[in-house]
Amino acid sequence: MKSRLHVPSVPARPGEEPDFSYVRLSPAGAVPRPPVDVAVRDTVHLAEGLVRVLDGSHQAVGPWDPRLAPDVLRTGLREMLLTRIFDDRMQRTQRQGRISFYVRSWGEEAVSVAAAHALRPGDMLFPSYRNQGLHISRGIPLVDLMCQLLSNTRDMCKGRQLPVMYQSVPKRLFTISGNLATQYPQAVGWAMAAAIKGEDDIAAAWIGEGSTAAADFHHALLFAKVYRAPVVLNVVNNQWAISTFQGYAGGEQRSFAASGPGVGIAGLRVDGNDFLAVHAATTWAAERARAGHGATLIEHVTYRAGAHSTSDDPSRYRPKDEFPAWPLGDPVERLKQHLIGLGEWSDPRHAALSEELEATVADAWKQAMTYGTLTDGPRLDPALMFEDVFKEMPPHLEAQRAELAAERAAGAAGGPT
Amino acid sequence: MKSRLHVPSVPARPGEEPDFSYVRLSPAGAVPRPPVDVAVRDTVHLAEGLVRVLDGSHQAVGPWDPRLAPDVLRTGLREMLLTRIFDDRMQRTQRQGRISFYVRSWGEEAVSVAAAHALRPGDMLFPSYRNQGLHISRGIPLVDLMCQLLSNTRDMCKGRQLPVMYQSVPKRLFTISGNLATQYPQAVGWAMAAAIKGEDDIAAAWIGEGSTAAADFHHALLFAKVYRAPVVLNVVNNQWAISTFQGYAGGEQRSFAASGPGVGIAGLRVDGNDFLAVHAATTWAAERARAGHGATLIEHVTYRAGAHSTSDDPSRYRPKDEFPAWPLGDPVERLKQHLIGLGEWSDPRHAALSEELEATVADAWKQAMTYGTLTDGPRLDPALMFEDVFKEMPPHLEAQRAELAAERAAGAAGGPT
Amino acid sequence: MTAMNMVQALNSAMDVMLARDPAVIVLGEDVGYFGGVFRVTEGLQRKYGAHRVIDTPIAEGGIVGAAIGMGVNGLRPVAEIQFADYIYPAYDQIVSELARLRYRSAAEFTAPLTIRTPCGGGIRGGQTHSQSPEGVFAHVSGLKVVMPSNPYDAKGLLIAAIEDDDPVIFFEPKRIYNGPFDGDPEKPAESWAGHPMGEVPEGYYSVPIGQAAIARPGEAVTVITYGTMVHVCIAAAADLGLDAEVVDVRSMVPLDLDTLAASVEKTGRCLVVHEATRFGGYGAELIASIQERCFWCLEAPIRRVAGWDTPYPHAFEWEYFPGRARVRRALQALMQEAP
Amino acid sequence: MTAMNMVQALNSAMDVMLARDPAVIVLGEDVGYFGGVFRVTEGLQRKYGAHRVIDTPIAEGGIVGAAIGMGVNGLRPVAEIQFADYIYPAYDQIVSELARLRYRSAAEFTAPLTIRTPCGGGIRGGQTHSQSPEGVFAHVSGLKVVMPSNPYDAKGLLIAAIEDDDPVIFFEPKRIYNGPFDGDPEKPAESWAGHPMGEVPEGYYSVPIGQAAIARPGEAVTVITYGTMVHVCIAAAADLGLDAEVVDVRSMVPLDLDTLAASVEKTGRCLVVHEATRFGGYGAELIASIQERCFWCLEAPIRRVAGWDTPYPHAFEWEYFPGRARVRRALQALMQEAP
Ligand SMILES: Cc1ncc(C[n+]2csc(CCOP(=O)(O)OP(=O)(O)O)c2C)c(N)n1
Ligand SMILES: Cc1ncc(C[n+]2csc(CCOP(=O)(O)OP(=O)(O)O)c2C)c(N)n1
Ligand SMILES: [Mg+2]
Ligand SMILES: [Mg+2]
Repeated sequence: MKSRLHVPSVPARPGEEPDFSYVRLSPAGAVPRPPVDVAVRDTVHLAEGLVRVLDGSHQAVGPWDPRLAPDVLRTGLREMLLTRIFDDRMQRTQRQGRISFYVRSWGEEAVSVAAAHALRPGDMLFPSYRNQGLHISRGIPLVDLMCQLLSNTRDMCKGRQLPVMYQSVPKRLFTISGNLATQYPQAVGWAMAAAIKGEDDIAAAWIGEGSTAAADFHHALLFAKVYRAPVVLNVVNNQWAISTFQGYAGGEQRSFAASGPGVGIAGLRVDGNDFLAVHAATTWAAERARAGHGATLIEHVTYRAGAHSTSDDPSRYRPKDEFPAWPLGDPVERLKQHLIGLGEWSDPRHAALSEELEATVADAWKQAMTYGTLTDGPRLDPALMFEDVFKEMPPHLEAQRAELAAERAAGAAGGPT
Repeated sequence: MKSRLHVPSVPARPGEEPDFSYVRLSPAGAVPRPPVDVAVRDTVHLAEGLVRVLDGSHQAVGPWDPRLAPDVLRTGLREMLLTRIFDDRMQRTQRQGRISFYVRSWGEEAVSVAAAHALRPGDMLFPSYRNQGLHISRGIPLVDLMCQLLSNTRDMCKGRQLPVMYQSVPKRLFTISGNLATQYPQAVGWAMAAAIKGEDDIAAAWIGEGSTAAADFHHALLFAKVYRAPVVLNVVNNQWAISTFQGYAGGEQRSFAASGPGVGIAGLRVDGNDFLAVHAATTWAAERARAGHGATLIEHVTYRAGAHSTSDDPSRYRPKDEFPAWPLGDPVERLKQHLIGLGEWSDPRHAALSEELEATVADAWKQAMTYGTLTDGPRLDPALMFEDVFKEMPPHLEAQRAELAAERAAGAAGGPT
Repeated sequence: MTAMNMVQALNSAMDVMLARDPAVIVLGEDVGYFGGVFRVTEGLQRKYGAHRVIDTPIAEGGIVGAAIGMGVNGLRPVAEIQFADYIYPAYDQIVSELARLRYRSAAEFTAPLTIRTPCGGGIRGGQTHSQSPEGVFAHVSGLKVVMPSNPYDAKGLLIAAIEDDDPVIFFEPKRIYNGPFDGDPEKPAESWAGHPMGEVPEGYYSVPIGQAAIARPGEAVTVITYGTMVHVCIAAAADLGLDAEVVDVRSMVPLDLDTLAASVEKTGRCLVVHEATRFGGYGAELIASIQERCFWCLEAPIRRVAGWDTPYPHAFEWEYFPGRARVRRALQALMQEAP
Repeated sequence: MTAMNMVQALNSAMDVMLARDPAVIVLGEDVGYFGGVFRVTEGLQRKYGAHRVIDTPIAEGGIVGAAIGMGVNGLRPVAEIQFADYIYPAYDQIVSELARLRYRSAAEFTAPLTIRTPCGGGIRGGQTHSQSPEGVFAHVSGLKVVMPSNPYDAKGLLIAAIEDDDPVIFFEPKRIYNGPFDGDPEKPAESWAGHPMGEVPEGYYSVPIGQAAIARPGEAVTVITYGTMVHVCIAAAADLGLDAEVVDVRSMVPLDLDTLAASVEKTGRCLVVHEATRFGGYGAELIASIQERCFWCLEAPIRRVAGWDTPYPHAFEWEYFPGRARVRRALQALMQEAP
């Protein structure tokens, strides 16, 4: 009895050489840029190709070049670098036991930061847990992010969420869910509401390629198609979903962007480590949405350079040091070299910037710690636990709150509650 | 404040002229037939085109002609006609109050009957509620179907299911669910198991175009793609889902078959009222699956000629008499004319066949009624209600069964229980 | 005041709210042009337009997911799930997202959704058109759960639900859409006209969520129930000439335990009745809460009448349904019970 | 016999069954090459191949849907849902299909699935890694629902579940994967080695589904609980020097009411304890059933200790968790209770 069940192949396992030959590339500038009202079926090849702007020598080429001012590029570089430094610092902090959990976006900074710049401040963002660049680009103070990570007295979520599940109403960053993909149809519904109200703001959402397997991905694409919702739907294909290679999400010999035209919305496959390409693709999709031509599914081809989270050890399932072999490089390095090539940046300026940002992060961390940690006070009042289940507290929760208060009053004497 | 929410247009509402200009047609014979191991991306145009064999003069043309022997065609015609006559009779029976509910497949007979002939007896079928042709072609006795409709003492479901939810283990017809689309991933799982066991049987499943919106549709396609499951996935696009036009399922300027290549499986769009085309497409997909090249999504373009079910009145939401205007005609009539054109059939033979089948159905009905109806005995023992919840009855169900027995014993005296 | 059946009352509630508040929208399968398979949304699309009364794809999870996003963006969606039996594909969005959005975001993001869905049996609908899944929602912190038993409450509670800033799962016992039902399937159908709760104001009013109602005052025994079973229980008590107090829970979450307990403290005996399957059902919570609160007043154990613990069996509907005779037997047994 | 922790015991159960029965397969997210995020399937793919220990897409509904089809085609799938908090996308396939397949098809089609899923809190997992949703499965007719509290039962019950021809939802209290937990988060972690139930045979054996266990015999009061809370309750009773009988439910469906009732009839007092939120939880059914059966023996109302009726709050885990002090307080109050 022999199995003929096909199981997707994984290019390289621990101990083997990294092998990225499966990644279908096209040269920078090779993919045409159609007008934003192009018919969906004419995006099939865009969904299979790879929109790239930066070429091998870090020059911007081709029709997708967004021609951004050097100042914009420098801001983008700064925010990507800040994201990376913030990530590194928080990772180390978790290792030291100061926070319970962390998720880095190492290697994927362009996906978030470039998109944030291509969208308008009024556009509503529905991030996944690996989009800290969105929060940083939108100007959420680092201290606020850190206080969330610490679940301390200034935690924007009042201690209710795991680290990394940030949010901001004024900056239009939707509360992150620990359940994968659920925010995707919500983003589409948000966009439908904008259309119903006749408002110009659009929505944008992000999920990992692994999460495209979830039902909500399908619902989102379908509703976006049916109602032509003004939304930009991003799939961050960083090749891995914890230990599971993207082939198990349907990525074998197929692009994730192809789901767009499959369902009837535009699709774009983009070099996710190319700040300019991500910016250009997002701009195109946002214009398309705002002009009433509907949604675009953008696949950002990138690589998860680090572990899935602080609970994960990728050396168990993939070769160490794959990142240097990743054919699309490092987004920070590529934008830096582009700016240097333009004469708008230099190694010394970069080193100074790094130093400045390290200091910024360190200062923020010091400040955040003064508002408490999970283990050291001050702490949020545990009675907060009973609030916001409903707008007004019903009697059974009032009773439970009283019970806890009595327990804590009594427990001052005894052991743990 | 003006809404810019796009809502799919519906071509004609009650009182308006039927308008089928939205149906994208291609002439019979125009679509090429690639080898069954064709790459998925090379099926994109097949998913957008329309596989047709019978031309305007009912002749079989082009590469998809399955070249079936006249005997096979006559059997197909007979089964389609039997399906239609059975449907009509059961519909009338429901009107007379003998059964509680019925669903006809009027106008869609080819979708089921031709597929049944293209598959092998060992292949496992996962029908929807509108595929009675599968049951008839596989030779389930009409009396058995009727006993199910009557929930009588010979009901194959022991009274547990609504009418139409047939099943057969020996004939490999999976139990039908009242929940839309749930059988789709199950069919894929069945096929995966066949592959795991190294068996050659494949699975085939059917759902309506409206049901492609369900999460299970997406799960099924994805799992079929990832594991290259040997399964034929059929979407019966009969234009309507109760009152909801197919545009609301994503059919606006898009084929449902396109979801196949979108996810990474082959796609075919087929004239569902063309017995030969359905046969050919199913054969192609089954060969592809059996040879280990994976699943195919086949969209059958057809028209729901009747009401959704006996609970529905389509004159509330679409023009009466659309069916005569339907550009793909009537599957029974088309196969009949084809056979006549071949010199293998005639109007008098057809009339005689109709008469014979009417008598067959009438006889079966008489026999079925002797096993009881919902209102007249004999009835199934209500204690059966407690069986098969689990393989062995746990104590709490035994207690409930005893309670009902006591109640019924006592109730002999009193009113309804 | 006009005589309305429950369908008309629910329709009127949405009509009133669509007119009062431009943020209110209605969405669901077949709800638009067609007006819903039970006609509950009849005429609303014609009146308010296809951008406010929206036909949707057959994707319950998508409907709720999109509606949450709409709620976050300032709308007040009223989503219809065609049958409660089809609500499970939306369970994740309801449980993981809708119920917890306010909580996890420290009240910064909220989605004031109402999810209407017809539930319950007695209509020959078989296992996929007869279920009563309120129990699997009532257990989820963050959801309000409501079920009216008459047109007046239906309209008033639906308006309250739409105005509520918390998510409300609104169950509609479809067996009594057109008239009260005393449990006897052989009797000619009754109409709401003439029933005191069939008199419904045409305009705006609301019935507060969180309050039970005394459907029939009495002294001898407390019957706690809701939906269709309110009428069956009143009929069963009448059959026995028993002075039962029938309490209509109406709001399953938040539960008006005070009203329930007051009745049980008065009568000393309590029967809990619902259509939903018995094991682990909502009735278990009623019993648990009441015995915790009223133990010392109880003169007998609290008894339950509920659907048997099987799927809803098409052919045995009237042996399955917790009808009048079953309630009568339980009441008789309960009244006789002594140590 | 070997000392095993619960992870190893569960792994051993699957290992034994994969070896014994070629129809057994394992599937789920990260279960294959990686061996599962909790390492419960470690080494199984290497041993049995990628066609029997299958990594899947992140689609819980798809996993269960496909597994049902596999079950219909003669396999015995053991599906892992990575966290019980992520089981809801599969709720429709579980409730509408898996639970009812045998019934609706008059036992002609069946799918003998086991769905394993880690549940419960106490691991700083926040609201999406800490839930205890057993109640919304126990209410669904047609599902067996099981939760072990120690390695011996874990292996024996998992083997029984895999062999069972009915679907089993198998909850694994992850807080005690590596050692028993008495409710004190400050104490150094204990290991299963040395614990009597940490001694596990290496080969085949099974623990029948449908039987409760007396985790600690006693005469003064009955504590009914399951999973992690078994250990917390034993510790709380010990703190008080109270001769409590701690009953480990183990099998939530079918429920071994006889064992529970016998204990309550003996002690006259009963406390029900679980981590899941209180309102409408599984504990309500325990209370309802026991008061129905044992009313005349009860010397006090049955009390509950459970999770508060809120989502699981990350920062307040130890104020939320029904820990030892809370159980102690409840026991003390219960022992003092008199009219
Ligand atoms: C519904 C659900 N199932 C499973 C998980 C557990 N889980 C958390 S992250 C993750 C992998 C996600 O991978 P991907 O979508 O590719 O995103 P990435 O982490 O690569 O950014 C899984 C399986 C979850 N959070 N939610
Ligand atoms: C999950 C679910 N949602 C809703 C329904 C109610 N319903 C029954 S049939 C139907 C329309 C299905 O349309 P389609 O899939 O196109 O199949 P057709 O009836 O046209 O053959 C609907 C909405 C259901 N049975 N299951
Ligand atoms: Mg990923
Ligand atoms: Mg249809």
